[in-house]
Amino acid sequence: MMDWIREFLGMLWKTVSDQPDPKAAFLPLIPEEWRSETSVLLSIAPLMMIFPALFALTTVVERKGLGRIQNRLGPNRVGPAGFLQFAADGLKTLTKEDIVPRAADQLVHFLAPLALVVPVFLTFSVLPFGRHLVPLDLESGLLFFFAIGAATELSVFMAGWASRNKYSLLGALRAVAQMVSYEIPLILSALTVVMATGTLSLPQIVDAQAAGNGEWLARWHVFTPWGFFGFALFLVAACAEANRAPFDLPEGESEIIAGYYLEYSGFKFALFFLGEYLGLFAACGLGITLFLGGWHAPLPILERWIPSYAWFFAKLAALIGLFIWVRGTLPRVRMDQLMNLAWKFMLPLALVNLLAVALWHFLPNPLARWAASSILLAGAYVGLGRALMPPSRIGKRVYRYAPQDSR
Amino acid sequence: MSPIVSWLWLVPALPLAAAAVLCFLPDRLRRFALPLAGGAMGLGFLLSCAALSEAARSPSAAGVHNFLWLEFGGSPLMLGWILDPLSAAMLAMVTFVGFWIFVFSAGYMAHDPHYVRFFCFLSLFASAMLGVVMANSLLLLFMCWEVMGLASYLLIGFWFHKPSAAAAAKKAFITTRIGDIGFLLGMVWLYGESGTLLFYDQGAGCLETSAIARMAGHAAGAGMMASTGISLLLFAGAVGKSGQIPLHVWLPDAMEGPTPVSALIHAATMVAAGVFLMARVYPIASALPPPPPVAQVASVASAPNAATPDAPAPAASHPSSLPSSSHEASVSAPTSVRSTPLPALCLRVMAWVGALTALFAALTAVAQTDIKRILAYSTVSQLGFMFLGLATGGVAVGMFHLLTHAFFKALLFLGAGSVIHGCHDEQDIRAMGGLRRWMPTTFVAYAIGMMALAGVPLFFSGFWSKDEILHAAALWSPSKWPFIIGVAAAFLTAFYMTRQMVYVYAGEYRGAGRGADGGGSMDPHESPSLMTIPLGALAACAILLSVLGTPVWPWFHAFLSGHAPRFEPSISLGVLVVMFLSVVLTAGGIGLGLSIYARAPSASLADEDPLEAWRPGLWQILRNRFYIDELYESSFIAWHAALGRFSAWLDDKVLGAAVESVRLAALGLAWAARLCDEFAVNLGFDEACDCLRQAAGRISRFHDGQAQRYLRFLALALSALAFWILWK
Amino acid sequence: MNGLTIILSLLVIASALGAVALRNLVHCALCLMGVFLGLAAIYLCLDAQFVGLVQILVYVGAVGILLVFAILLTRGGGAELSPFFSPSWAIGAGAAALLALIMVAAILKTDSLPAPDAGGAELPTLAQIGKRLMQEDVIVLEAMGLLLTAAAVGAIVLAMPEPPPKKEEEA
Amino acid sequence: MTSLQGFLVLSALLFCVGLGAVLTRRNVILALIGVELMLNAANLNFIAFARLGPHPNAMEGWMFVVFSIAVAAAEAAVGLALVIAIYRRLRTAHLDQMDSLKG
Repeated sequence: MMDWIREFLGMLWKTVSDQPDPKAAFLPLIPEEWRSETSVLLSIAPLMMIFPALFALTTVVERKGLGRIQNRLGPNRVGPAGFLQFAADGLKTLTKEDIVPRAADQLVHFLAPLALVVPVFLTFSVLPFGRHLVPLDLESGLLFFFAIGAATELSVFMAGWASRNKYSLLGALRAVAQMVSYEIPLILSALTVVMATGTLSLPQIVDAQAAGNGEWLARWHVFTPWGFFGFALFLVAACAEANRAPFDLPEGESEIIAGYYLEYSGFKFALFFLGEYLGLFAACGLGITLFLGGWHAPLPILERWIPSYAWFFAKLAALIGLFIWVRGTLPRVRMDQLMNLAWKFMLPLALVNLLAVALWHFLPNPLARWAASSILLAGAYVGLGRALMPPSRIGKRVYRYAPQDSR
Repeated sequence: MSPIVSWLWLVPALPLAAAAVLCFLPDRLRRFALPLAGGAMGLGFLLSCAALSEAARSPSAAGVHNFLWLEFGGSPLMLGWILDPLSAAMLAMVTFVGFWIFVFSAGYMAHDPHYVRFFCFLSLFASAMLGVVMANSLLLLFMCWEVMGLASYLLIGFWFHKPSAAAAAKKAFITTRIGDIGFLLGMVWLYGESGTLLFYDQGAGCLETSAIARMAGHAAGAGMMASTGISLLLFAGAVGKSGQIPLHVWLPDAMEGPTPVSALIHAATMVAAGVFLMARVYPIASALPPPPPVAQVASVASAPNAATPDAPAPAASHPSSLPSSSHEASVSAPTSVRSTPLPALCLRVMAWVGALTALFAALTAVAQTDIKRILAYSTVSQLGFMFLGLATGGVAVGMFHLLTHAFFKALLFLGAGSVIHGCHDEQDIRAMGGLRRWMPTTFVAYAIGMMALAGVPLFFSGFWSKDEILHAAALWSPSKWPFIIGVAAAFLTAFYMTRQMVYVYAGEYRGAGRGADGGGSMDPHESPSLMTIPLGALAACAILLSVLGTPVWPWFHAFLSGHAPRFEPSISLGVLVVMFLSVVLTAGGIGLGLSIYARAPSASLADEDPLEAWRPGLWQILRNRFYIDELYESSFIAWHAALGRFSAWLDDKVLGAAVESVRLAALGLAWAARLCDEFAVNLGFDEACDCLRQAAGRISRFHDGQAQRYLRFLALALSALAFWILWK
Repeated sequence: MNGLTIILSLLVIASALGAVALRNLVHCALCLMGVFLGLAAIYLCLDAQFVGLVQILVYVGAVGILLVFAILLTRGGGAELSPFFSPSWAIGAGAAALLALIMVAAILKTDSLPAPDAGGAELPTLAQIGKRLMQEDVIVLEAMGLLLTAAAVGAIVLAMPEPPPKKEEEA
Repeated sequence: MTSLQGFLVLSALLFCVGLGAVLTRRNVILALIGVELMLNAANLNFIAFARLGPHPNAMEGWMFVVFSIAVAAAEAAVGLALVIAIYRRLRTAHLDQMDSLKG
């Protein structure tokens, strides 16, 4: 028993101190037939604990941040400076009545939140959180991520359709259309990294962004023209995939009340909420992995002193902060603007970005490939932007009904 | 080869380019037409002057530039251009006269709605003429010759809305075509004989000694050598182009075109192209067969005065060489080339045709009243003189008259144009009169031209050139008649020109009452300076050119024959005699004219001509141009029409009947086929169709549009198939 | 076939029966998604990682969404009142069952199936599949791209609302 | 029963279930669902033979499935667009009412 405790603590220490293969010493203590299941459980449990906790923390931080942006205080009553607000909210949702409309399709209505949360948790399993913290090192991890992510659309539809409510259905269809549309630029922008690194495995992609021998700066993909563009496209598309402002039309309180989870209450609603935020975290984690060097520090020296997972979570926090900022700043777009942005602007730009990364790959001279891909992308950006800009109708203000000389 | 030769192609190319540009020039840019066309001609003139000086520096060395045009199978077809004294002199003349006529046209045609088109055609013509002049290939010459014919057609018919102009254009085109058939045949024959159409090609050209000797030695039948036949055929082309008897009929009618056209094409350049052609191919035309073996010469030479074309003779082509050889009539020495120098057959034909044309046209001109027609017949007559000179005196004699004539005849035509312009498009000389006071500049220029044409001695170029022709004709051994005819024609020339001068410029203005339907002054007026300046320039040339061809300093002859001119202060007696004779002739002609017409200038339009009063019958004959047109009308054209009618009859009655019978047969067959179709095939087919339709109706019940039913049958069949395959 | 694949197979068959037999079209579509997911899991069990993930991405993410959209656009979302089996459906069902019987019997009876590899042969890696797609089968890949583009354009054209009929046709 | 036979039986049953849907259901979309089931059954055959056949390192089976999935996607897109177009015109999605091609 003492061995168990000692090795378990040792495993924790190895994890925290960024050492290779933390489970190596602990697993032999487990009986043979349970060993693989235990290994899986040991990998899953931290995910199941850390990310919901992060979700809880994020809700409070978001509310407080939005409050600051909107020049008010935000939650400040529960706990120190209101930071225990999430506990109060959680208790509230757990104890609320679970209302199911009489006309609803009971089974589907019940399954929908589960169908959202389970795939979202699955997506975390392929992300490399640290130097040795990869729950599932799949050969085609990126494909796994997108395949599982695509399944969430089905849950949204299920929720909207099973509620037998026209607002729910409209919200669900909007959400599905939006997610299908933005999945394309999302995948295409991620494809640039695949073209550059030649692998679908996320740990290998992270390895490709490590600093070379004697280099002082990491080779994050975001530091290349195509990577910068790809990252920008990825962020916008991820924002839309997660149905966050300014792309939160599916929820659109002012039009369709709350969209597809209008008829959900209590814990099911909390699950939807959780699923959305976890989806956002997963997308951010993928963006970090693909473009921001994963768990690599910007300067290789720093990796020696600060553990790798700290870098990952620092980047994650920064991106979450960015999304909160965006939500507090930008107004919601219209449906046609949303679709135009996806199909007329981001899709062509993502295709041009693929061309740019091909140029980058095939031009040997660093200066030439910088210049070529930068010019290509800037040209495409400016050209597309100009072509899509609606003709300006800004003129002198005209008072149509007020008398002109009302002095 | 000097660089000027390789750039010589620019001379025709510039007007061609100008024509191409003018072709697309809209009418509102008409002010650019003259600068374009005239500029191209002016540049061409400068280039020609450079070429002329180049040729004058070394007259004996012709510069040639040949290039491959295309290949027929294995035989290459070469084109090329040449710079020799002949072409250089012609180039300078054509560009100079052309330039001034272009300037004149700008004034004359100023109010024409198709001004730009006119300049386009003129430039096209100039380009073709220059091409003819500098061609070193008979083929290129022929091509340019035909383009020239086309341009002439277009310009004669420039006012195509006038039926007479359209008819004249057609007549000119068709008549010259008759001659061109001869030209084409001659060219083909020449190609067959010599294997090349290049004139000079470093010893291999068709005008060089080896080819000439071959052609002159090749008998073609009917007692002719090949060279004789070829040159006669080429002469047919020249006759057509230069309006000689019997193909002269188109030239007077061609005066329907605008007057600058008459000046440029039908006086100065194009009609002279025939003369130029014969001058160019003179080596062929004058070629004589090679001497027979010596033994035969003795036997032949024993027959005096036998007109044997076999007799060898030096190419007697220069008047200065004639006096020394002409009177040595019969020599029996067998060793040297001595005999009566009977010229080649072609030259003899040329001499006769030229002389007859000169007299005939001069006679006709006497009785004409249209100012341009008189000049046109005069042109025909002078062209006859040129051929006479060419045949009797050689290239230099004919060409010198060609050049001088070009200048003074262009001057006369332009003067006539000025008069017509000033008299509001009046062409009848009886309706003019007294214009000396109204148009003094034109009068002076016209008078200079008239004196040059009539051969007023010493100061006018026409005197010297015509004098040379008469001199050469006088020394011509085969016959004296061409000389006599030429003398008569020269006399008549002075006479009819005097008549015209008196009618137009003396007396009172008789046209005041005519055509005064519009308002405004109908008085004649002097032409604008745009028209009088060319008159002045050409008049100056008409005088100055005489310097080049006097017997004392025959620069032009020396130039053409390729040796340095030398000063000859002593003039032989024969020359003096002929000169005196021509002075007498000119004085007689002018005096006669003055005595008849100037003593009592006709006062009104209706007055009959004094000659008409004297001999009405003769006058009628002359007035109607010896009824040649009518003769053609009643002979060739009537025969042609009869042939046409016969063909129509054949087509209508014989062939038509055959076609009709075929049609009827086909109709009958079709009727039978229809019967068969309707009563045999259709009934059976209908029956079959009905059966088919009923059967299909029954079958189609299975086809009820229920896709699933089809699929079920398919699935059952699939099951059966699987069963059969797996457990057979 | 181990326990996991047997369970998955039963799940797949059950979902498939649900997909063809349920009254509500949306339920059918959701059952079909179950079939797709189950098959993807079977593919993963058969070491066909790439194909399994592509199966989920394409079938669940794209075809399934298209299906539910089509169902909603043809007013098929509610329970159907009219009979949902076509007339004389028994023949069809009988034919299908007969075929199933024949095929299953044939599969169980045959002895000409190839023997499985004794083990040791390397399974193709993802990189090999990628090279194969991009080098040997690149023509097929391009043709597929062309086909998909044509299908997308064709689908858009087909599903576009028709222009309003002209006046003459109404008259 | 070998494992290959097991998958083949699964594939055959899946195929026949799909066939049954095509043959019996009135709704066009159900027919399309049946077609998808049949395609998936074929895919399963490919995978099973590729993995459990004598040459698991050959890639033909995998390639076939990848392309077959792409073709199925195209088929579904065009097929469903046709369904929508027909529904717009005939106001029905029932196969037995789409019989304007009857003889």
